[in-house]
Amino acid sequence: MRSIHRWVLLACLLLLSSCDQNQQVKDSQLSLMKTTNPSPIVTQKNKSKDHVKDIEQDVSSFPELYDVAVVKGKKDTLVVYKVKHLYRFKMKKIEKDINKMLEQKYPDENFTISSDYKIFLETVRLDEKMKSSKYKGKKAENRFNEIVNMTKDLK
Amino acid sequence: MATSKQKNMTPQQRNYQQLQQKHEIKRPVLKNCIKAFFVGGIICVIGQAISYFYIYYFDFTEQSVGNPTVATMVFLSMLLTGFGVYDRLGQFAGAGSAVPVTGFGNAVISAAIEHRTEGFVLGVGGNMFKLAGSVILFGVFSAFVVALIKTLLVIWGVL
Amino acid sequence: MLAMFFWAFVIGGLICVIGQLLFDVAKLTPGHTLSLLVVIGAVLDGFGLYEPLVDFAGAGATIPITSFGNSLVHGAMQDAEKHGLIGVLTGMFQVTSSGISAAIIFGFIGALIFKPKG
Amino acid sequence: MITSTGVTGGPFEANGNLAEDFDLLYEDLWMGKETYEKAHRLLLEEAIKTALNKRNMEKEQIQFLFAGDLINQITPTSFAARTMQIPYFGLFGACSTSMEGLALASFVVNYQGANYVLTGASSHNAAVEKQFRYPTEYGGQKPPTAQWTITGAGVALVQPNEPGEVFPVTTAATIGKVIDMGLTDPFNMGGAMAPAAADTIIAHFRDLQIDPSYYDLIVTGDLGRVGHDTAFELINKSGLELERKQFQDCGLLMYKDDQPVQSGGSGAGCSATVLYGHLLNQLKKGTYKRILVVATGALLSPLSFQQNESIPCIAHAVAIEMNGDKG
Repeated sequence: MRSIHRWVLLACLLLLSSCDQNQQVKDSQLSLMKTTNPSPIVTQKNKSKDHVKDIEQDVSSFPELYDVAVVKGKKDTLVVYKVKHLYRFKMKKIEKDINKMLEQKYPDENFTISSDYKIFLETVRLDEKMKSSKYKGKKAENRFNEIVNMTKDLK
Repeated sequence: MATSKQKNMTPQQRNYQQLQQKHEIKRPVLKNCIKAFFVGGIICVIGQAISYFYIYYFDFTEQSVGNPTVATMVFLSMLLTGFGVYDRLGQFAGAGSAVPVTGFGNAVISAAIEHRTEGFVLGVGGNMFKLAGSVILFGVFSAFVVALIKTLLVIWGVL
Repeated sequence: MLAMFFWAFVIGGLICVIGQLLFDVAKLTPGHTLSLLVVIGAVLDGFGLYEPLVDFAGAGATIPITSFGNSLVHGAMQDAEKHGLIGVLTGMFQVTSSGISAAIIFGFIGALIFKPKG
Repeated sequence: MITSTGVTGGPFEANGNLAEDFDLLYEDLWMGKETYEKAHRLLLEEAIKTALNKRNMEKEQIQFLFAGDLINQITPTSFAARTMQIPYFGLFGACSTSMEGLALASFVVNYQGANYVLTGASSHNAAVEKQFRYPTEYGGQKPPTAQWTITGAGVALVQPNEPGEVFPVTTAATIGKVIDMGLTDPFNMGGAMAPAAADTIIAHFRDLQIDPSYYDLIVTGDLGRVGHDTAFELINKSGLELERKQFQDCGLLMYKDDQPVQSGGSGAGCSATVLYGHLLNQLKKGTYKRILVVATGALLSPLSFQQNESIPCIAHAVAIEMNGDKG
């Protein structure tokens, strides 16, 4: 029996260690582990941040969520959140509620909502890249649109 | 099915079966269930780890990460089957190793490895889905029936 | 995220316990049990009950064979919305082609490389 | 009179209880061949050669060969007979082929039909599992009532009885009827075969008008733990007094307890290897004077199981005594 444990362990270690790029432990690394609560991000330099802040406030008011990120692009806004585990059964319902609430409060804007870990991870990476000034205006917008498309293709 | 057989059995057969029932070693159901629970759980945790691995390093979203995870699990089950470990794991865990997709992979791969001696076309080709074929057949047919009913309900506006 | 590992362990384990009960109590052969589980997966998805389970348990619901039935129904429904009834046929393997293709490819590679050990 | 025997076995039998009673043991199931069926054939060929070498006889001197195994159309045995070039009777009695062969061989020799007759049976775990149950690498869980097919071949050379020679002699044989008690679980062969064994044993004692105490040992072929107890109860219920220690099973003798064989060994080779190896050695050593060997076979096929047929079974009994003490 013991030999099976060794085999199974070996297989996963082999798998997980085989692709360990030399990233230093960045925020994105742990973003799935802990609540990072990134500050609101705006891809356009001149847009005001406060507008995005109160969107984030409204969304965080939902008790079921514990980590919210809002990214405002040129045309639309991406709202990404993580759901507390026990509420994950009702993720579809939560998504509808947030959508309804945002449509009422900010009728003019069009929102993309997602509870996906991957989208959240990409948002945090985008945030880091913008801070470290690698991404500016045009590239940030492209990356933002890429992320938004990612949410579309999986529905 | 069993009851219909019970009826046309001679009394001699029936009382023999009662006698035989007494001596039959009962399957350790509880022990098997606990083992199945643990091994099944561990395999799903490994699957979860692989899913997160794909989410981190490849652009799969949480919904679409299922496909690469399943492919990797089948690859793992090929390794375990090829090295002759999976049949011992199966004897220990029972459904714990058969229900996850590694069990499905093991069914296909063990049949393929087994019938290689009969040649690739007739042996491997002919026998590969000897065990797993029924899973695909009933999966597809039941999905067809379910989807058909749902679509009809949607068309008739019920749903 | 760590809660996901725990719930994947619990839900995955429970589905395997159901399989084990079908093995031992109902005395079904592995073939019957797996086929029954796939049908259950498809029917559950028909009622929309399997999707929350996947959200909740993550790999705990996608790794067991029931997710095969579930994703078949998903594929069929996706195409059914676009093309109506015929979509049920065309969309079947849209979502879950990887399970079967991986099994076939690795099965053949296994046959090439390995010999049964008995 | 059984003058010489050849017994070959595989890796699992090498670390079983009776390893030293085997003439030849292989360390892996492939035995250097490229298919399990070829390995299965090699087992029987080697057993026949060993039996002949022990009496340094040539295969041309042998009049008949009675043998069989479990594989489709008994091809391993027929192919072994092809290499041996001995006039060949192919037998199929599932796991009772060994005693069926011994009974027929003794019958032919006893009535001067032939002087030298070889009889044997063989089975190969992987080849049998592949055909009857699941592929060898498949992770199917075997219930505790399942049995482990033995990899081995047992062959005996039977000659007419000569006074003054001290050899085990077959004195009587009872051919069994096909008994079907409606059991359908292929993983519980023992339970299905027990009534056939009991029926043949009771018939044996009724025909010869003797009681069980006549024999030092009554050994069944491969009933395993489940079938063995059931058969014991059936025989006692029928009025014959049989002590527990006098009633054994080849499948249980073969393997140690720690080997994962669920409820004991089985297969056509089981009764053959245990009888022609271990038991005959015990007879020569004198631990037993008179033994009754009852090989039991389940006559199902993978097809009959899938067509919801129940499992018919058969058992043949052969009495063997040391002819030294006849006087």
